[in-house]
Amino acid sequence: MAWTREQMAERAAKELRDGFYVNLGIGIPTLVSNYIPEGMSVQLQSENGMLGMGPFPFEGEEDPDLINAGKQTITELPTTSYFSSSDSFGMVRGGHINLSILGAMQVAENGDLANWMIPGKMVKGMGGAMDLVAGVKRVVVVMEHVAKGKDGSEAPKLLAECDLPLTGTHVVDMVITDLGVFTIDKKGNGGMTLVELADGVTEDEIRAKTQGAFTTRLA
Amino acid sequence: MAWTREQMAERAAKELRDGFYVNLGIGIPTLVSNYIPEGMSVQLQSENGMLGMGPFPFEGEEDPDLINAGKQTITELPTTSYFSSSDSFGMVRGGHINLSILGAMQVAENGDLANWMIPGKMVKGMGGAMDLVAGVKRVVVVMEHVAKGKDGSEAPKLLAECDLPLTGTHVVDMVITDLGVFTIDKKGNGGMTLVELADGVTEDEIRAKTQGAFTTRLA
Amino acid sequence: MKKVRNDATEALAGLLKDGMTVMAGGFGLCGIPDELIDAIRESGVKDLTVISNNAGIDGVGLGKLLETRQVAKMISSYVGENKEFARQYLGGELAIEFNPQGTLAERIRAGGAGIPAFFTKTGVGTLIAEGKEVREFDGESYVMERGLFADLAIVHAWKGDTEGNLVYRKTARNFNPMMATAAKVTVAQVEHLVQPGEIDGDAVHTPGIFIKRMIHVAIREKRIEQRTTRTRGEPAIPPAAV
Amino acid sequence: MKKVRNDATEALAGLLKDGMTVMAGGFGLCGIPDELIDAIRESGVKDLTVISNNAGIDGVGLGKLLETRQVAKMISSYVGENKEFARQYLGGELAIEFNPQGTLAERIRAGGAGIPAFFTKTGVGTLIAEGKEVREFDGESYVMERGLFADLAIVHAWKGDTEGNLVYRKTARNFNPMMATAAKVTVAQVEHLVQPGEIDGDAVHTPGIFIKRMIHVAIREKRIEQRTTRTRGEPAIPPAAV
Repeated sequence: MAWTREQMAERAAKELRDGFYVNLGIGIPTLVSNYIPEGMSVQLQSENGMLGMGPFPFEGEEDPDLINAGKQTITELPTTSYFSSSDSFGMVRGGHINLSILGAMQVAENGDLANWMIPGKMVKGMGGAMDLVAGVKRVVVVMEHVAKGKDGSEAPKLLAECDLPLTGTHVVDMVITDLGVFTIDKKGNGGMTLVELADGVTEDEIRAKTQGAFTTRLA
Repeated sequence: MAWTREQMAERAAKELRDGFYVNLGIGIPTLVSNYIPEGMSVQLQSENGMLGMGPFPFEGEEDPDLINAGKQTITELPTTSYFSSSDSFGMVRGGHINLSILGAMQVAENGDLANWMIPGKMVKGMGGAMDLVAGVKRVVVVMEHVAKGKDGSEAPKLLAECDLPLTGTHVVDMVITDLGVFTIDKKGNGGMTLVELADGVTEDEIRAKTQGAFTTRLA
Repeated sequence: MKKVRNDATEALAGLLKDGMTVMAGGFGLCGIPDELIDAIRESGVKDLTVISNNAGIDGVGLGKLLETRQVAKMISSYVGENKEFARQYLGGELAIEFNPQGTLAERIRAGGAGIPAFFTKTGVGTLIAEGKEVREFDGESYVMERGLFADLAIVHAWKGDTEGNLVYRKTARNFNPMMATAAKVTVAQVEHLVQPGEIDGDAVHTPGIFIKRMIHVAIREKRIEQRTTRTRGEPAIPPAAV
Repeated sequence: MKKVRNDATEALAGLLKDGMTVMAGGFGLCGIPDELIDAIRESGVKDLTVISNNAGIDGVGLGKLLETRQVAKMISSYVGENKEFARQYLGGELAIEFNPQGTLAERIRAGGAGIPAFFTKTGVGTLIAEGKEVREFDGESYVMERGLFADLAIVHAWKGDTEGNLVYRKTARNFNPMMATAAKVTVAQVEHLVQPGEIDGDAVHTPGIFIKRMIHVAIREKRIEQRTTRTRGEPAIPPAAV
């Protein structure tokens, strides 16, 4: 049984620590905020210029001046501060954000990440993704283990080398997929290591669906 | 009759224009604020982080959190804004200040300026002087025409080349001394031009006390 | 030296010319100088290079200048929400230079602060670094990026006094403060126009020195791009935090 | 994650070691983190490199660390007001690296913002540019300067909430905001300690993310370096403005 989106988010939430400042990407990473343990102080950064992001507003209370980086209406908290985009990315590049959790199209065994463009398709832009992966201390990717084509084909996303244009090189510390969890020694020579299996998933199944090399060290 | 300090300041004030943002150095330049014409809006910048500097406070109303770049107690105005030193010098370097009026030890005919150190003497530092002369659009120097030694000797300060360590190269647009006014084509080849004489001062007297080359074009 | 003008058209009078570079504040539709954009549209000025994080949506914000084909080039980080944009871009009618969002923000900040170039680790080893100097500092690689400076910047603020001191509101701040510093002329639209002294000097986000002209805009209904809500009584749904 | 500590000694516990680099906010005696400086003095830590625009005056502010010879090197823009400083400097006991004030401010801002180096026109053609790369951009020369990042930054704020969000007062802001961003650990002293929610998010100068520890300091009489006043009824004497 592969993990559901919620279970992947719940697993990612285990990477949070008390006092952390965290940037969450759109999609499954956004769900991580549902699993912040009670009593743990975690402040969410929104790279358009806010620290201390609160939940969605109640209907009728949306404020057009208060949106997150996904352009969704949100709310503020007692801890909230606002700042300019240059201050926001100074915070990001300067290594002040403890953790970034984001989605990916491809991750390579050396920590390279691709998640912003597919050649031949309309390019929408990288937004803040390149800054986040380059600047945030620890980068956790949450994604499906394989990409499913419309014809039912499956293409591996954990690769020896990314073939899509890169968002960053040597940037990913951990990958959480629906099948398991990998760590990556992004700045060293330790490569990729499988450290956890989703319930009922076997190492053989993962090996069959992973193109990149990895060693296994299950807890 | 050479100009007094007050007359030099009054002459410098003629360089002000309505709507100008101006940085005044210590000494005679500070006096310029006394001669801002009625009805003209001139906002003074203090490079420690303030725009819209007001006059000295009344006795007993000094605020230790409100000082200018000379570390003197001052007051605020309705137009006042405060900012960090990095924002302040961003304003300076970015060319947003219209005019800087400051003192000098030496000025060369090409616009070079020396006003921060004398070799062999205790060096106190340049403070914001190098940033101001490099960044402000127009730089006006107000200084005595010659340096008077303790023994009564006189050394010219308007030179072919500065021999003191420089504060900036090709930075001075105008020099106002007690004897007259010079313009300098700081970025071009026009050199230095004598454009005004203090009352009763002759061109010959100025020529005798000026080491740098200049042409004369009196109005 | 009066900075306040009667309307957007008057505020932009004499400032617009074909082929110029314009910075426009805002993130998505949040904090965009919409009345000034409308006046640029009405002026008919064309071949614009527009520096803005996004390109508006169809018929809203910068989307209006795309409809009339007044924009020749965009410098942006993300332009996903605009069909007309996609059509012109894929048809080769519109050029785009993508910048990482933080690099874009820093390039603008640098341009306004007299910094012609700086190094950043963002984009090293990617398409973004191609053709740019890459240099090592303390064992890590960085790419050199240039400052940006425009002919005109248009910004939106919540409050402004007649001296041009501005205060932004919540995430409508975004790119507006840097853009205000990074153009030959900056024009601001403010929702609340007040007299000097009504804004505390410690609360000013953009000092008046950066603002050459300004207008007071009527409070209009602001557009929301992604209306997300939660239901009363249910637990907070994402993005929730402690 | 409690940031508030009982006193300066507790706030600095475990952070001090000989030979470390410390940034200290303030301009002159305005906005200096005096209680944290006192605690550094009491700790006896030595061979410090101190990054601060000025060096205090004799017996006040950083002057206290000079008296006890805890400082090996200063990185400053102006140090004119300190006799003990002059004595140690002329005697070769103290090293100093002078930076133009704007370059110093920008180096600190860069260090905190992940910018390892940038170009500025300040100091081109002077002693300051010697040994540094000078490069032309668009026909003008600029010198390359490096970012600064310290082991510890100590800052003074007027108000702070327990999350570490800070507000500075008037010109006591100066170097404090950049320094707060440019060190492995930043410790703040605040005159008024409040609860989260008591500071408007739009009014925060330094977001709490930058502050690791903080203390509430008693209101003491602040020292004034140059007491300048005018007499009632007389016209404003300099520096007067409209």
